[in-house]
Amino acid sequence: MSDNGPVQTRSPVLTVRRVDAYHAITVVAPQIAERFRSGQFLSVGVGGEHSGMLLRRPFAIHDVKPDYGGTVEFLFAVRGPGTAWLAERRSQDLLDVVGPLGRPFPLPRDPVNCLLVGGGSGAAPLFPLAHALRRRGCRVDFVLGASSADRVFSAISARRIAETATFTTDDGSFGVRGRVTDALERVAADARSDVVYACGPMPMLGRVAGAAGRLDLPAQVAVEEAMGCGTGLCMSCVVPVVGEDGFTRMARACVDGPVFRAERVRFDDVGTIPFDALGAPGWKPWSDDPGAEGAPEREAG
Amino acid sequence: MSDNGPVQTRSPVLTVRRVDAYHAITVVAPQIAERFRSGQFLSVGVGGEHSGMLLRRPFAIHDVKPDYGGTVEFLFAVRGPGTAWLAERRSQDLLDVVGPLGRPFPLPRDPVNCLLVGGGSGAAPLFPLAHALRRRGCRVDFVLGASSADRVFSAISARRIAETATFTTDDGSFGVRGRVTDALERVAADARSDVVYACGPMPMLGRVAGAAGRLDLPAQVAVEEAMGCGTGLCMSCVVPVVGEDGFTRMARACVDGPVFRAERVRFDDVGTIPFDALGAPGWKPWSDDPGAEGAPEREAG
Amino acid sequence: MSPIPDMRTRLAGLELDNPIMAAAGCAGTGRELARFFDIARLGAVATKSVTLEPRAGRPAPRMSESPSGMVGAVGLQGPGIEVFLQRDLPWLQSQGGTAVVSVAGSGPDEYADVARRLTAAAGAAMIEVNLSCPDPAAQGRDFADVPAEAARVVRAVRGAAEDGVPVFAKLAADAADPVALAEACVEAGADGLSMVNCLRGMAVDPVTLRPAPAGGVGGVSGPAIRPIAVGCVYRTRAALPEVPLIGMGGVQTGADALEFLAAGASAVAVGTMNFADPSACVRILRELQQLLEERGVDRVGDVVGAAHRPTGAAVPGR
Amino acid sequence: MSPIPDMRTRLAGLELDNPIMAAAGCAGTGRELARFFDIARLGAVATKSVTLEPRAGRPAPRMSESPSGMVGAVGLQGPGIEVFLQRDLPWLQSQGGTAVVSVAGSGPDEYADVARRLTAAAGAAMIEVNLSCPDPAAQGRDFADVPAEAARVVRAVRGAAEDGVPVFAKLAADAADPVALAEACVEAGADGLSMVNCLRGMAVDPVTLRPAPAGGVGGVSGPAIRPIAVGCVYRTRAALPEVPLIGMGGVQTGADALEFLAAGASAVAVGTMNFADPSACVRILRELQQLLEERGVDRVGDVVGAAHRPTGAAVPGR
Ligand SMILES: Cc1cc2nc3c(=O)[nH]c(=O)nc-3n(C[C@H](O)[C@H](O)[C@H](O)COP(=O)(O)OP(=O)(O)OC[C@H]3O[C@@H](n4cnc5c(N)ncnc54)[C@H](O)[C@@H]3O)c2cc1C
Ligand SMILES: Cc1cc2nc3c(=O)[nH]c(=O)nc-3n(C[C@H](O)[C@H](O)[C@H](O)COP(=O)(O)OP(=O)(O)OC[C@H]3O[C@@H](n4cnc5c(N)ncnc54)[C@H](O)[C@@H]3O)c2cc1C
Ligand SMILES: Cc1cc2nc3c(=O)[nH]c(=O)nc-3n(C[C@H](O)[C@H](O)[C@H](O)COP(=O)(O)O)c2cc1C
Ligand SMILES: Cc1cc2nc3c(=O)[nH]c(=O)nc-3n(C[C@H](O)[C@H](O)[C@H](O)COP(=O)(O)O)c2cc1C
Ligand code: FES
Ligand code: FES
Repeated sequence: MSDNGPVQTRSPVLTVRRVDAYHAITVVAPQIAERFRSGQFLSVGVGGEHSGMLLRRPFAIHDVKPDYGGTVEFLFAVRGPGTAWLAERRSQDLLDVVGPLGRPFPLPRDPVNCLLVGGGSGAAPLFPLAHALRRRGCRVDFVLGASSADRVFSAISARRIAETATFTTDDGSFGVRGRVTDALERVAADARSDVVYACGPMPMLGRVAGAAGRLDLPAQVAVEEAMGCGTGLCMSCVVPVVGEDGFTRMARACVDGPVFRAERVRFDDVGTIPFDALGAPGWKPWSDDPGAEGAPEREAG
Repeated sequence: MSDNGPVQTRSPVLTVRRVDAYHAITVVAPQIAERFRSGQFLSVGVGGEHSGMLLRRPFAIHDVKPDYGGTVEFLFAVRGPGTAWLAERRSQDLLDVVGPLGRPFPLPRDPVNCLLVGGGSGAAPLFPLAHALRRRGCRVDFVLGASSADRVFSAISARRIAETATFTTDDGSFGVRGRVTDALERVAADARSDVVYACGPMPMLGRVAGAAGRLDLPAQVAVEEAMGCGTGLCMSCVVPVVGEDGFTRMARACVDGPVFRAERVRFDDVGTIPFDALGAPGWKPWSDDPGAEGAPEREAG
Repeated sequence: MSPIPDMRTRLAGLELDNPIMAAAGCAGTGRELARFFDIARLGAVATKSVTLEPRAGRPAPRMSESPSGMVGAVGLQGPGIEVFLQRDLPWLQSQGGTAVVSVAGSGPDEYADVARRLTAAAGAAMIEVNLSCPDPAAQGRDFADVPAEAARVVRAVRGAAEDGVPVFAKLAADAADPVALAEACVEAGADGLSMVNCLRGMAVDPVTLRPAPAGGVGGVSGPAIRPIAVGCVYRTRAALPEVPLIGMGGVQTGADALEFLAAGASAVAVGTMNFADPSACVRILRELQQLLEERGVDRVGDVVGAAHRPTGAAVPGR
Repeated sequence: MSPIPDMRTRLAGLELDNPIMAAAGCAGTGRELARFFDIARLGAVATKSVTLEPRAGRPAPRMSESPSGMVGAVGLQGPGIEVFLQRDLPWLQSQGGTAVVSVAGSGPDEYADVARRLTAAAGAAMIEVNLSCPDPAAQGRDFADVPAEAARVVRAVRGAAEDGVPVFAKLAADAADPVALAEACVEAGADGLSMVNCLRGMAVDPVTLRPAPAGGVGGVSGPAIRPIAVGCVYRTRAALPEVPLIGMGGVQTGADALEFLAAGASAVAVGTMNFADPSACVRILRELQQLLEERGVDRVGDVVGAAHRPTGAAVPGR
């Protein structure tokens, strides 16, 4: 309906490639390409027409190109039956794709220094972000981590786009042995970073948020919470997030996120309903005036 | 387990062809090819690994060849989602196939004159039968009917194999306008037929059985009843059949058939439980001697 | 060429433009679907069940996929009736949507309180009473599990609701005896019935061997439950032919909607399939209309309950 | 390398070589499956429910496919106890199969009569009481719908059965309250419980707009119902931790079998999937064994009920 909202398309697959431990699928989807802003994701129906797998699979948009009117690429690791099915797609197959979904990364007005931190396949959205930042004259530095060398994401493009690119692996098979947060503070100091962007698994984001807090740097994180619909309908992807009014709400990662200001996300309470969250069991309305309860823009999606 | 029982295979598709209104799929399945006798069928899993379509689809085996160790061909019309999925298969795809299933046509010991009567896609099993009969020195005559010209099955091979081939269509678009039974008596007389073999929809088989009875010809019919498993487990494919002992039982088309002696099948009662069937509501045991109730070989599958 | 069928349908006093609705809790506030199509095209939009106070719901993960379905445990997360009346209901009305407001609570009083505030604010075309909420009086059971408890809730809501606004009781398929439950609700004043809500179920995570969703109780929905839901509608229609029914449970295509209509529903709601296909509701409406057109059916009402005709009776439109 | 896990499991007095069984009514007489594998490899084979007299069952078509499941209405077609004892049971024994004989009837007396003849003939390793049979005393209801009626049947069978032969009551998932039903059956003498039987449901044929299967009542089975079945097993195990359970409903893979074990079943039966894949039982057994091996589980018994461990407790084999 709205011109910058998501669209649903039956998109032909252009290419399916192996990239180390990942598969990369590019689909022709001009309307998604044209609307896309970095940080947004898409969702794909899996299993074909009479599939017993009902739920769409969400993937970060990794690249957008103008070819064929507009193409969109996503990368994924085979995890379960849905991604296994996707890995078997071939050129010209049609995919049911909805996108772009979610709130994008906010971009700085000024050409500041940006530190981009990613873990595993979670690094995907950082690449279009890096390009967008570079177009605005920002300095970009990468810190990318993974469990092992073949799960480090697009090391070469990271090196090409960024001023510096630092890699960490749990097993030391590539770059520095350790976690991204071990490298983060040093790189931030060297690069004189002004802002941090991060995406990856929740625990990593929690550590990045902590580090950014200690360095007093604003940070934007893109979270990955299991999703049922990706469009804000099913309420399955909730994360405890502190609103402008100081109250914690169970926010939907798919429409209220996936990008949040890092200090707003209560990482330690992910997977729980914090006792002081709005409407938690035992929670009491704090005012008789319904207006006071607010209806923050974010919750409305 | 037993060497001539059915096997389950993951068979590569060799070819998918359009034949008039039908699709023909040939799979490489040496064990099925080697066991096959005409009148038997196979069943195919549809929809892929995470399919919401659980039940296998049964198809008559139309042709068996020695290439690649043994190939098997079946033909089908797209009717619902299962056959639509099959029509989209491509060479080298793997199909989950079980076969050969069911009791084959009994072949005459002597080189007698055989009249083969088929309706629509139901004619498929008559072609391997015709070859088997010819190898035994039998004379073969065909009567094939269908709703319209493009649904007449393999007219050319019928002409090639048989002494005579007569075609009927409901709309007169090919051969004689009318039903196969309209042509049957004339052809049987001309060809001095000794025995009738028929397959096709139930109402047609009922009419063929009637005609054969009037002509005093023995007839074998291969029935098509909706099947849940094809292997005798689910009891969904039952047809009222009169046993040697004169009692009607609900026989399973998949293992007790699909081939039955025509006069044994109670065509008028298909889709019902005849009141005098063994164990019908109100039915009373006719003897205290359990042996008398029989346990005819057929029921045991 | 067959004429375009008349898609209007009646639910007690309420006339809908067409029989396709979005099911409660599966359509967000309406805004989320409105990004994909004009929600005024639907017969109605049922809201997420509204409670008196805000509710935070259950902890994530709340969902696990099952064959042709899913198991969910959201726990009625929502902003509470006041924010709903201030923010969500006016928005639905501004879009020309027909709002079926689903209400929930922890006892007849809370249900009635919500209904009363709805009445005061106006704007609800129908009130749907979600009886699949835990009854604090009956340990571990929902109101829908005990016909007498369900009836108390329905009576309270009917008493509090505006006169002209139909009150529909929403039933569970895993009720002791769906027909007895239906009868109790109708006797208590329900103008019609919505069926079915999710069935109780759960998965066990194959790695952690823990219940999923956490806690061991979720609701199973989606095409997997469709034959169970169609059966409930059919049996209820047979027992209570005069009571209008909204059928739901796994509707995925226009043919599925037709199944529910033939079984006896006057309208059909689409739930889980909205998650899989955000345009599901309008696609299903289009498919249904086309099916009726192909059959030569003049009015959608002609197929309602068609599966109950005596054997040998004419098939509508044939 | 992990050692091969000990797959033996106990069901009351009965020890099975492994926990994978073929479910009643889904394995023919055993002969049909024996064409695909050696049935002695299964923990047990449950027979089609045996009645006193032969039964012709319901008219065809008896089946309709549903999303990830099917709706069936066979109506207990079978040859009656005498032919069963003369022809089918001896054959099962000759193959080295462990026979769980499912019994059915139209009242406690008929059930007991069947059990008595079984006892006289010997050869049944267990008797499973199929309670999802219409109770002529309660119009339109099954024995399983009314705990007191179910208990009467169980008591009659337990009284008639041989002492050393365990009697398991087979429950429906759409019972009023599965746990209350389970308790009534155990109190009446059931040594264990099998769950679940098919759920009531139906489809409407999209062309004829008639109920399918005919009559409007069928049973829904297959993976579609798995979360509902797992939920029943989990809740029953929580309420009756000492009672051995046979879990079933939509088991398709070894991981599904593990789900049922973790929820609290000591054995797992495979029904509808035998239709889709005639080697399903042995494939599932192989997959289960491999999963346990990968986890480093020594005995299959170690995972039984694992989903009930308190949060934070160790995962078996991890
Ligand atoms: C916003 C977002 C962006 C993502 N981007 C990427 C990406 O770029 N590359 C990539 O490899 N993966 C990404 N993921 C994770 C990806 O969605 C899952 O790996 C995928 O859904 C697994 O599906 P499956 O059928 O293979 O696995 P299964 O585990 O069998 O899936 C079963 C169900 O769980 C859900 N699920 C399982 N894991 C996840 C998860 N981590 N996140 C969300 N849902 C999950 C599935 O969607 C499905 O509904 C992203 C997830 C989110 C929420
Ligand atoms: C012994 C036997 C041999 C057959 N041989 C052929 C053949 O050679 N060529 C051919 O085109 N068709 C044949 N059929 C019919 C064929 O099996 C059906 O057309 C097919 O199963 C339809 O599947 P679907 O998913 O496309 O249709 P749907 O109607 O959507 O199928 C839904 C369900 O109904 C069952 N079903 C529907 N129609 C039939 C039917 N006529 N017979 C059995 N089951 C049915 C399907 O198996 C499935 O379980 C044969 C049937 C039998 C029993
Ligand atoms: C995630 C989710 C949330 C739901 N929330 C509600 C709710 O708030 N109120 C209600 O009455 N039903 C609720 N339902 C039930 C649906 O309205 C519907 O009755 C049920 O899901 C069956 O239909 P379906 O198979 O089309 O989803 C919910 C269902 C799901 C899956
Ligand atoms: C065709 C069919 C016939 C069945 N017959 C019986 C039966 O005779 N006795 C019985 O106790 N259960 C019977 N059942 C129920 C199954 O044993 C099983 O409980 C149920 O189907 C759920 O398991 P599943 O999903 O693996 O099939 C039957 C099920 C089907 C599908
Ligand atoms: S995934 Fe459904 S609301 Fe976010
Ligand atoms: S199709 Fe299952 S018994 Fe014949």
